[in-house]
Amino acid sequence: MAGFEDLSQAVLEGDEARVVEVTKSLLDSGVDPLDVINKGLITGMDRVGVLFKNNEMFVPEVLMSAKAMNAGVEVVKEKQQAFDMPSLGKVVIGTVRGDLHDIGKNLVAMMMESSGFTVYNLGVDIEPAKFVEAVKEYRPDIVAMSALLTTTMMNMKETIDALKEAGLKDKVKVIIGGAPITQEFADEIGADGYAPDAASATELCKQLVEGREKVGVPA
Amino acid sequence: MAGFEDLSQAVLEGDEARVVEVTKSLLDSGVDPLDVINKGLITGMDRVGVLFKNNEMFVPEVLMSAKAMNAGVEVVKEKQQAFDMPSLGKVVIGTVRGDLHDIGKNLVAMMMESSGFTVYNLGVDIEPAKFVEAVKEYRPDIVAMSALLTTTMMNMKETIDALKEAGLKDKVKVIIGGAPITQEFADEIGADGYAPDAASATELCKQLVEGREKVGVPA
Amino acid sequence: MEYKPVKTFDELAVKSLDDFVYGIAPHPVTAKNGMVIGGGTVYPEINLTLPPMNINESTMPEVRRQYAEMIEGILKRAKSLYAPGIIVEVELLPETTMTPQWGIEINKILRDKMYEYENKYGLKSLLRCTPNDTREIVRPPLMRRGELLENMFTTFEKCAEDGADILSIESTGGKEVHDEGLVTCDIRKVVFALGVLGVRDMRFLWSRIVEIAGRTGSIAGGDTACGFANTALALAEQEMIPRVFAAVDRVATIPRSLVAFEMGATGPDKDCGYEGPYMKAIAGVPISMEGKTAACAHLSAVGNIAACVCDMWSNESVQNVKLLSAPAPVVSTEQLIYDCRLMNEAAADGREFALKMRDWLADSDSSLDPQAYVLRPDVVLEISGELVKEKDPFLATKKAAALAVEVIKRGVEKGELNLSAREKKWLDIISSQLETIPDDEEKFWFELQKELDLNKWRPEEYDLEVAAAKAASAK
Amino acid sequence: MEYKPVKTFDELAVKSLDDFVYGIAPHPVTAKNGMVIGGGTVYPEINLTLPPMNINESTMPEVRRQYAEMIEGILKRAKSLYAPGIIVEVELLPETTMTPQWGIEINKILRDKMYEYENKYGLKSLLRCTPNDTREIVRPPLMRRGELLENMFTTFEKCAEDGADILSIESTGGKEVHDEGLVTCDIRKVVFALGVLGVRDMRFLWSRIVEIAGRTGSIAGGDTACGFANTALALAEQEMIPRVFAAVDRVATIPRSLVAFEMGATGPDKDCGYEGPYMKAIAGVPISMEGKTAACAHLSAVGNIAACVCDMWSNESVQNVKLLSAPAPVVSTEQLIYDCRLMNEAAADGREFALKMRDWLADSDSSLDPQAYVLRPDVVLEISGELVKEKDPFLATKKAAALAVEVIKRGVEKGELNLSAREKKWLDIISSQLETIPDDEEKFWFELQKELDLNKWRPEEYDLEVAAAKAASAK
Ligand SMILES: [Zn+2]
Ligand SMILES: [Zn+2]
Ligand SMILES: [Zn+2]
Repeated sequence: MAGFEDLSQAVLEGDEARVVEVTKSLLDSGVDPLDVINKGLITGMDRVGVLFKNNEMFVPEVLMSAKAMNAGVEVVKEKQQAFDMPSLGKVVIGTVRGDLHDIGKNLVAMMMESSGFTVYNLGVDIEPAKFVEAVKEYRPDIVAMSALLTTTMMNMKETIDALKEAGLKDKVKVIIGGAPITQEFADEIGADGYAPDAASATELCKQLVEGREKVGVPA
Repeated sequence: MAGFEDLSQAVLEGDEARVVEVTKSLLDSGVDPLDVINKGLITGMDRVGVLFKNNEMFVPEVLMSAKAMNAGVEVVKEKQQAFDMPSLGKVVIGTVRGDLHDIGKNLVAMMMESSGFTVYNLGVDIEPAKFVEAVKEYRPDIVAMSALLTTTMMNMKETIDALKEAGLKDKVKVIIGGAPITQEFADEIGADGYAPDAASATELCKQLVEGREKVGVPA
Repeated sequence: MEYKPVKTFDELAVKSLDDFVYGIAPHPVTAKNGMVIGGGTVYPEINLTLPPMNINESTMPEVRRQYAEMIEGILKRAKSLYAPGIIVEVELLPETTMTPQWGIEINKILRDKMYEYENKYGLKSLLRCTPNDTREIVRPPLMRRGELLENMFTTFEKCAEDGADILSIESTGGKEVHDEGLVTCDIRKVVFALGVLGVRDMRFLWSRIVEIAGRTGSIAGGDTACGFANTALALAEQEMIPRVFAAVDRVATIPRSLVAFEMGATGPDKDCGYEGPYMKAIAGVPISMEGKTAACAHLSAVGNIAACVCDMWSNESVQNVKLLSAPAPVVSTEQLIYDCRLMNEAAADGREFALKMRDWLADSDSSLDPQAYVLRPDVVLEISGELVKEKDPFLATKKAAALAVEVIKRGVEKGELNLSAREKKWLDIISSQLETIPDDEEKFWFELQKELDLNKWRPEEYDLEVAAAKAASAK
Repeated sequence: MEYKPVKTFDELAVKSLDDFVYGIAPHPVTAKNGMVIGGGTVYPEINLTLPPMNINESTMPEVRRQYAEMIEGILKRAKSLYAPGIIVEVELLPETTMTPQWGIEINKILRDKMYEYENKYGLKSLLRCTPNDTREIVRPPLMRRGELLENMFTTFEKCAEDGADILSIESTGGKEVHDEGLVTCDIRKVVFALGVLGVRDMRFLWSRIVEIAGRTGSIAGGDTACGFANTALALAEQEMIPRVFAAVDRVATIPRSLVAFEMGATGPDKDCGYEGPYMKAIAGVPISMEGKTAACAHLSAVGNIAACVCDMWSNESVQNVKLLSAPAPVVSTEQLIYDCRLMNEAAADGREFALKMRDWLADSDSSLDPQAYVLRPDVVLEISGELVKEKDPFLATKKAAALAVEVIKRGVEKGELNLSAREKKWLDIISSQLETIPDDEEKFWFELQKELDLNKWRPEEYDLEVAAAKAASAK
């Protein structure tokens, strides 16, 4: 009989049909749905995460794996109505005011979603006030901002200042990225983190949510 | 008879013997020594300054012109004991703490001297306190600092801060230079000016002393 | 309204591999000051831009100072190194295009200093002015109307009147769809974005730019697929998407970028289009290219091969930041001048040696990356020869992608190109995706519109109707 | 104490112009990991340094992070571009030499990551460690004793023990006098600084470095006249001093820089010595050179010709600042790799083509600047051939300067070199200055000491006595 290893391998290969098939067969043979999720589907996505980080998988392949995993989760949900897929945390993401470049930001959003985060993608050209609003509404763990232009990167600081003014800066972690951004710049404007690429951004989010104080986090 | 034009040309050509000869002949024929200086010798050096600024004279050529001019001044002084060569102003110059590169700084000092400034060359690796001391002692119009290393340029700010603390920053103009220095950096650390090369440094000093308030300048 | 091409290319302008070489274009372009591009000499094209800073009314004095400093440094260095001539490109930023007055001022600061160096020292130079395609700043963008568009055209016009020698743009029609296609590596969306949207938008845009150039006496340069295939190149360099996908994407941009010349542009084509060699092969226009000496702006796998048939050699873009020696634009100027010296020196030894140099430039890269492989001069002529047989740009785009896959596969088989197993796999995926694209453009649009996010772009701005889609989804 | 040369060079190592080419040295050097320098392949040598920052105990974590980031970026890019191998040079700063612990840490961060890339991905690499000549930090400097010297040697030794493959330095013995000579364009002081002070200091220094290299199994590379002739080059580029003076100064550095090899160093010589081709011609050692791709560190008139007989090709030095594409060290890595690919590709076509490439590199620069002219391969062999006849390094230095003037004059007459009138004038000035230099070293020292500022340097550190001078001035 196909086991967890098969399931995780099918996720890794982005083989949706096989994921559905193996998930069903595991559930039918009485395996605990939580084990199917954790030992099969999520284990598969974790392997994907490692390979992506090491430049051994392409983005479209990761997306196929995520799609396959989600298909598996749907099968579990069908069997067990009350089941909710665990989320690693909530992320609000957008490009800053004046910046229309969303391909990198969308990549990051996709990779975070694939890794198990709940992502609120605000889009492009987001005013500081809009970020503040989104934080109030979604109560995320992380606010992620991107800028591709050296002329718009300066607006990151404004957004952080707006969060401070609204008394929200301590309640979220702010991370930034984009071609012109450096760690120094992140430090300078008071961001909590910087990631040079999509794989590291996901990694960074994982570290930040692991490190968050459980007390005081809006839930 | 040789006139002011000949004298200024001899200075330009760095022809010391001819400068001495023409100066003597002018004085002998009863020309006002101040005219010999201003219309002959200094006019010559002014032409040198323009050519140097336009990259049409080399440093050793400028130095030869300065030497020729000085020989002329000596002749005037011999004739007229009480005479003092007018100075454009006083400059204290040195490389900042930790910086041993004096060739650029020496070039600037030489060019300034050639242009008529009185220069106090403190040398290399000068502590902020030493700059402060020199300002107290020589009461210069300008303090010029140089740094060749990006690791030592930071010490320029310390020197400026030391001048501030001693209450001397408003009494002098501080200018900086050296390979890694930019106008932005000068603005950032509160310097009064920045020059990218030896010719501009001299130019800058001239502007600064012309622009200085006559009142309040230590004399 | 219809925007009809004024030219069609039924056969190759470059007749043989031995005529396909750097410095020489079938149809050289002569500028007002007598400089000839594509007439035997490769010239440096230096691009300059601002360091990180805000641009607004209060910072404009600093903006002016920055450009004045950069152009002085560049020209001084070009003079010191006895450059036979130089092209300066200013890519205006969104802010300096949206407020035409600012772009016009910058253009003038540069051009005036260039005139001064030409008059004083005999240093010949040309200014290429590239306004930003600011239409994409509102989403979904208005492509054929509105204030942004009118300000962009004003910037073109006034800069041209003030002496900008060459007009160019990196237009963005279809970019929203192409972005989606790239991230998911969906060649169907890519073909639609380039062969339908890009082509339609460029016909509109270039009818107007060519008209402005004609009226002002400036040269209509060209329009690169920078926002498209260079995004793919950057993603491939970051190992986000397969290199073969980026290579196929590059070849698929050919019919789109060719539209500028069909509408009457004459070249020199702009630097950041690595599809440039195809433009030269098909339309005979001189081209600017960029490679290793543009590493300051982006890393690539085509550092040498990009030069092998160029007529100008560029640094793509560099900010006015200080390096150990000098500001970065001065550094780029020096590097480009030496690169050009070497190519011109080899060519001065005779055509056979220019061809040798060309082949070394090509062969040193072409086996290592499919994006380099599709720039091999022989591959360029082969694919170009097939593409001129196809009149319809949508079908040509589909064909271009298919030819790219085919040529890359053959290269691997012949041992001329090394590809990892995970790259090879994608050649088959792309092939089978391509097979699903119908030959009828309307039918393709009907199929695809259901999959596209119409919040990001407006079909009507490309003369496309959505009614069918709505009807379909209402079924 | 006497520091005796272990080798002398009585004839040229390079026997003919056709054997004088990039990538191939008469005496190749093989490193521990099997990489061969001068054995047929030109390798990139990438130098990296910190951005503007203070270095002290509290910033050391950031210093470590910077080096770790730089080396990772460099190696990753070299791997992506399939570099056949790469040399990394770390020029330690004064702070990281004076506190050996810091330099040692940095050296280890780099070397460990390089081992990792070699083991994991097969990317071969060598580390060149160049401690700073910190002796000049106190003025007048102690050259042969004191804590600064001992710490410098400790840095050499421990870095070598930790795996630094190649040891180099840019030693400064005689620099104070040379600086004076440059600013006033006094060739007498220049010849004394190089031919007497520089030679004596390098004999002392290199006896010790060669010993350390032998004991630790690392390679004694070489010692450039960077503080000397590159200062001249920079002043000439700024038009502060005549280019002909800088060219003569360069040739005059040959006997000084040769001392490293006379003392037992084997090369590869360090990048920033443009006298490198002379080292290769005379001593047969492989050389690293830098030109256009080092424009980030200094501008020069020898951007192409510098490459024509190189065995490694370098960027000189670049700070870890972010450019539009990537950090500057990554950008340099990419540019160097492409430059090397092109040279190696031409050479792969046959020696005749390597020679063609060499000549284009040379000819593209040599007529435009005397500093380029004296790097022409034929000129290098001609002057070198004369210099090996002269055993005494002081006399050889004087002779080198005279030969440079002669060759430049002849080049102008033959129409091979363009010189402005104001430059030509200086050839005669230098000539007549040279004629005043006596052939007796002691006599020269006696004459000159009155003109020298002895507050800046200590004659006894060069085994020179001042007593004579004092006696003389007391007369
Ligand atoms: Zn572009
Ligand atoms: Zn050096
Ligand atoms: Zn160096």
